Amino acid sequence: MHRYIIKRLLMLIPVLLGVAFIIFAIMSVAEGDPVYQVAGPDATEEQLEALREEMGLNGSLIERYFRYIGNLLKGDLGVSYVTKLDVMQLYLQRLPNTLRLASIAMLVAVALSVPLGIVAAVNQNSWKDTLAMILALLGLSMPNFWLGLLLMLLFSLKLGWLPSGGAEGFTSVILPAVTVGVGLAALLTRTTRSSMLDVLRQDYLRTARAKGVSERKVVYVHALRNALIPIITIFGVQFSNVLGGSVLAETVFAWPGVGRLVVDAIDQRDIPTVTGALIMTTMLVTIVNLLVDIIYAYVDPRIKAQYTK
Amino acid sequence: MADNAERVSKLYKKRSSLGMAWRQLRRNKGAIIGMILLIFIIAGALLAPIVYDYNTDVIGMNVRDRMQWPSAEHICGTDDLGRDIFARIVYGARYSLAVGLVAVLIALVIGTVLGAAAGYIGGAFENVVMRICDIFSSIPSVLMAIAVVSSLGKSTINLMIAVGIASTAPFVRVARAAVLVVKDEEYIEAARAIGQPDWKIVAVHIIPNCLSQIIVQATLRVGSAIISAAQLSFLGLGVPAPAPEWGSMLSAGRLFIRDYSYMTLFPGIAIMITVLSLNLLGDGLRDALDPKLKR
Amino acid sequence: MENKGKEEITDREILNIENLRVRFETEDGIVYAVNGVNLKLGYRKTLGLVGETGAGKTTTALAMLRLVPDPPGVVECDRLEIDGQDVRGMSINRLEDVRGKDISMIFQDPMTALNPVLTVGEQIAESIEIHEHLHKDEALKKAGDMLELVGIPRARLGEYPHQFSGGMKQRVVIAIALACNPKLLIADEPTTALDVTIQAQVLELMTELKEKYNTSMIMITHDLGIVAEVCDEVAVMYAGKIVEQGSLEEVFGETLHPYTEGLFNSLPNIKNRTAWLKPIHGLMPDPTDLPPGCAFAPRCNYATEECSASCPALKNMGGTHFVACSAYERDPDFLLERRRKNG
Amino acid sequence: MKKKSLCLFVILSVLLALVGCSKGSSSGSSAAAPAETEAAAPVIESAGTVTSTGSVKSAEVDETTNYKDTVIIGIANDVNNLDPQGSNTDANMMVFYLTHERLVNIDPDTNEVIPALAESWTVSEDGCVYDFTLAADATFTDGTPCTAEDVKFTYDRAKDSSFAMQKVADVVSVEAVDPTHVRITLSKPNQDWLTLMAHGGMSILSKAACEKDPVKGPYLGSGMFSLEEWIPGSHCSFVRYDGYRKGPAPTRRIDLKLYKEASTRLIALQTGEIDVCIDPSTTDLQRIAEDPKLDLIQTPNVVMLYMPMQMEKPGLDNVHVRKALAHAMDKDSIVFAAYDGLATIHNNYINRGQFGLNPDIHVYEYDLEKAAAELELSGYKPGDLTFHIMVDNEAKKTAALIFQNSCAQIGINIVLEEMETAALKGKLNDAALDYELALYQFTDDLGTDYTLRNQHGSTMQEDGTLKKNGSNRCNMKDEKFNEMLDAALVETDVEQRRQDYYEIENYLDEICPIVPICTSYINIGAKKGLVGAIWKPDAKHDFRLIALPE
Repeated sequence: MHRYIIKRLLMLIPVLLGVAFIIFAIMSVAEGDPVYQVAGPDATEEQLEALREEMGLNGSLIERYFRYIGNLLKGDLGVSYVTKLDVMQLYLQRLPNTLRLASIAMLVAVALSVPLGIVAAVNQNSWKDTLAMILALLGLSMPNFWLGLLLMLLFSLKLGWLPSGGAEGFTSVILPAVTVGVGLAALLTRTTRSSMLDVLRQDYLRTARAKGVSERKVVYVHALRNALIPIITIFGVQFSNVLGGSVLAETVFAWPGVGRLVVDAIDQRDIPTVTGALIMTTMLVTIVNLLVDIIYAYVDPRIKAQYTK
Repeated sequence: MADNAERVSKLYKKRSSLGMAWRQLRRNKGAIIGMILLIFIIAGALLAPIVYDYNTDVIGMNVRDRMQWPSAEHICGTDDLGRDIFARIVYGARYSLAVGLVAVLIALVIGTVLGAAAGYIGGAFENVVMRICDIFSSIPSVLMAIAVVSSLGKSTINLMIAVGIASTAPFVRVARAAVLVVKDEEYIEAARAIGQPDWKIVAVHIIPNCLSQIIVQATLRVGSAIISAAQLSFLGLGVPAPAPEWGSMLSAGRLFIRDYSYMTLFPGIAIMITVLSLNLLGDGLRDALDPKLKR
Repeated sequence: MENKGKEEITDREILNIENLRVRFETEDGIVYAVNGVNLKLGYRKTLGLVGETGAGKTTTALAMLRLVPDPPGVVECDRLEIDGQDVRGMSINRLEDVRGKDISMIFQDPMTALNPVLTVGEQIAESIEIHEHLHKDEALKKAGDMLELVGIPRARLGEYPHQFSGGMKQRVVIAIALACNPKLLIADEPTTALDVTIQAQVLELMTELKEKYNTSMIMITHDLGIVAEVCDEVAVMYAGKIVEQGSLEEVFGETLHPYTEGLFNSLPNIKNRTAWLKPIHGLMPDPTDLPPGCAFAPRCNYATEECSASCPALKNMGGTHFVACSAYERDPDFLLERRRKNG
Repeated sequence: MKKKSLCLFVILSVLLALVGCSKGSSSGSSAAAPAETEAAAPVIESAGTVTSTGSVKSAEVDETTNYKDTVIIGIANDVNNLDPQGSNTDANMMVFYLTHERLVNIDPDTNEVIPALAESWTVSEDGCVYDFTLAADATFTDGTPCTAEDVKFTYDRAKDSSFAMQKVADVVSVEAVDPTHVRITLSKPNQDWLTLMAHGGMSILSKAACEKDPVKGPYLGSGMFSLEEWIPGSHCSFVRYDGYRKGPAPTRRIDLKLYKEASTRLIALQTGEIDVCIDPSTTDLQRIAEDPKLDLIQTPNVVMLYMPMQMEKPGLDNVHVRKALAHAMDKDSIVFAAYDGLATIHNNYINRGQFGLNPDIHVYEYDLEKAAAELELSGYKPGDLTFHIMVDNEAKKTAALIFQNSCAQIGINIVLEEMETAALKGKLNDAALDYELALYQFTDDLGTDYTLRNQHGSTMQEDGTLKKNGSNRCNMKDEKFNEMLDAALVETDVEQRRQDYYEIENYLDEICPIVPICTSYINIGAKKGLVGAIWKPDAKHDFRLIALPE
């Protein structure tokens, strides 16, 4: 098991380097010379040249990339063109908010989807199943920022129950978390249902029933534990979507998270911030996926055994 | 005797794959609803230029008629520049569908070719392609698309490219997996034995065999591509104004959501219905074409 | 008073089923899986339920435990008693007490019958925990005993099913089924999925344990050899009906039904190794579309037009021997080819 | 299956019913809409005193009232740089008023230069040497004294700052005579120079702090507040400096919180999350006026919206094309749709309230026939020309859409490019001058000469070519214009100088380098009872004395 984890960690390194390179390369072809955003209206040619040097804009793409990675390893993501602040610091300021939003959104999604998926699967083809599936389909088809707007319209503008923006107090997280959570819940409901249906067909549940295990325990202990395996996988994959989806929710609800940082930085053409935040976020996603794989191995003894050998 | 044989053959026919797929699809009410809705939407998109004049009805403004609530004259109301929202939504279908389709087409072509090649060639090439695929899929697709658009600049084409690139990885996976399954079948061996070139084997024998999975994947992806495009437009990174793209209409309506909620309501419903119909159809296709995934 | 009288009557039977009918209502039509089965089984007896795949044997067994999935399954019967208890109207809670304690079942495929994410110890102990209301540790200890009983070292209690071979898994399944010393054990083709060498071992183990615990058993199989070896009574099923029923000697020695004969003919003849096998031609009828008359008629060598017209009922042919074949109604002296040859 | 379709039907009907409901329920407000349009005519609320310069002063702080510890201000644009010499956005300027001081200030009542860090000053006969006497007890908010050395350091640093250098271009030397005396020598007399020195970009920095930390050192000033916490994109908070030499501010803590969406910002005000909402959406003004707990503060601003035309771009180098575009600018509709009627059409080339504003300026009225005629004169055919126009906010986008629509009718194709303010600024500042049109604004009221010179002037280089000045977005290089400006600058007769500027404006009007569009209103929503704030027409509000009774 340890070897498995170590192997996965080693495999992570080229992926992280690749992720950094792709984002770095994409951001490097951005039009316009960023030096003009930093320089004031009256900058002279010499000042511009000096600034270019200072901003690390000289040299070829590969050169700049390796310089960037070198700095990254030291925890230095460069300095924002706009605020002149350390990008790592900006990122870390926002990260807790994003993690808070993402984790609560995940909780919302799980709380909505797993019971719904189970109910749908256990009552396959009944009205409960149909209703759950229609809800899931609607959730899947609804752009989450639109849902966010509707929720905001209803719960904060019309009813005034919840704040429409900001990140203060617990209530402020509810609407963005529901917004992000619903789309994910839709997907997870479908996964839970099909995974449960798959498991509910299995002979070992009949074995369990035949030995007198109560139906409740059959579903929630015997079936669910097996059904969880694909759900966990989707969960890991979806974490990246939650972070992506939270960009929209953060925009709608003025939630000061990483997504908002990226979007604002793009608007301000603050390339170091965009690059740094994207690279850090992607690395985070990659690491979370690794963690999910490891958890996966723990939940499913078959996989664990495979790697222990 | 004869009876029994007939019955057996009837049973067998029931299970023949294409016929069954169509039967399945036809019986799936959801898929039919999706298909009908989709036909309506596509027809609307195609007919829009006949019914509406782009310059006067869609982008032409009548500032004095701004912000009118839905009425008989403007069934979805007018926006902040006095443009009829219904005309813009109908016309907007052209953008959303075009962006969705082209983006998926980009992803499909690149993804299928790369995936099929990876699966067929194998070895180091496969490894490199799959690792790159891993890298791409670990970048959240919204962020990826944002990065691409913000780097290339805002335009309809760039939006398609961005959404396309961000949804390529799944196609690579599907194509590769399908090829791996088919690759070692005997008829491929046979084709190889009679000296058919590799590209021809892939194009003639392998790709058609994984087509059903790719079609399913593509149908489902068009929906999410439309949402991605709308998201980018919402963030101001999509189709430039004054084009009536649904996402940018939503974004514009957001400023007035408090008093003029219809401005955000209708474009949102348009996106939802379109994506819903694609999902319904995609689900139906998946159930019909891909028995493995059948619930 | 009445209850007491009833108990006395049913005391002799561990199982009593009358007119069991099971159908599955699917989108493709209604599948008539079991169509009026009557079964009685005495204590410590073993019944062989024989028939080809799809005859409704497993469904019949599942119906006894009320494990037929609903929907789409619909189960109807006039009587369903296990050890004198009416299972038909039992509450779910009561039913869960009966399952695993009074009646338990060994399933066909040991590969899929065990939960892959629970240790075998947990799976055996679960049954003990439920029925004997023991603490988890004690249950686990007893599970170890059971494991040893089926010939697996106790140390493997904490292992997962994938760490066991097929035969070992079947032993685990048997251990689960016997953990609470049930009065009736249903074994659904317990050896079909196993290697031939293992088959004998497992079979031996089962008969041994059955003797030890005084368990009644229903052995579902299509292997007449197994029936001959372990059963006291035999019921032959075809298309959801029992077509012939009787003691082992009656059915094997004085075969009455053409289908039973067909089954025997499908076996290789040990005495005459050069003889051709005589398999039953054709397929079992589509259970969604059963013929109105005798379901076996389209495949039957003796069939006349009458056979396709009306459905024969199970009739006593002397002793405990029953058969459902209209040939005997038309001609009381009708003899199957097999018996004509044997004399 | 039947059940499934039934379910779907039910859900869809519920959805439709919901839509129907929201339509129905809001028909009330639809009826109210015309009323709102009528009320759209600008009304200046009496929530403060309007000064002659257009600033609105809230009532003054009253000694006997208890004030809240913290005032939270919802701002629309992020504070993105706390170095006074590192940026020039309005949001940042508001911060520099809190944390820093300049040598001099502008009196919001009279628009005159008044003492600040410099308690007094003298000007030499030739108008070139300024002697400032600094307040002896001036300290930075970390307690260290603020001396002449710091002033010298600041002015020397400004010479290297691309944002501040234009303002100190005339400064030849800065000399710290003794800790409280600074002598600044200019290369030539400049009537507007002292006004320039009141600009937030000329805030006095601490030499010691800047040398210790070049990035964060400039955050330290000698103002009434010091920086507490700054999270870009979220908020920026300040705490009162109790050692301020003229006594501490009435409020202990001021928090500037960013709410990008105007509607969200107003909701935050209504729910009490914030105390002041800067720049609410114009559609929401009625709502503020009707809210008994809120005050609406309105004053015409000097944020002049205009469209620069990059005069070296093909097509735009033709004066008839520029005039055609000017005639195609439907200012009425822009005021109506982009500003909900809350704006004043502007036809001059200098700002409202500036000296020398020509009241009889020729107007390029909205007339598509005239526009088409001009286009014909230019030699271009309808359909020949495509221009890109850059915009950075919703109001400008709306204006650009209206402009685009009008231009389409005379056969000029306009392509919108939306971008964030910083990006737009970057494009405008880019030496490549790779843009055609933009909607931009200027808020200078630092003197007519500075405005005109910065907006349209150019400087002779050593090689004999003209280089456009910093804010010259139209890239106009006209020697005659520069000479007219130079003449006006040294003119001592006020009336003559005024006439000179009239002439200059007429001259500009003929060249038509920009299309002035409108000035709008400063709108502020605040909790009732708010005192001490000075709402300035240039949108760089002064919060130093802001306070809210408990």
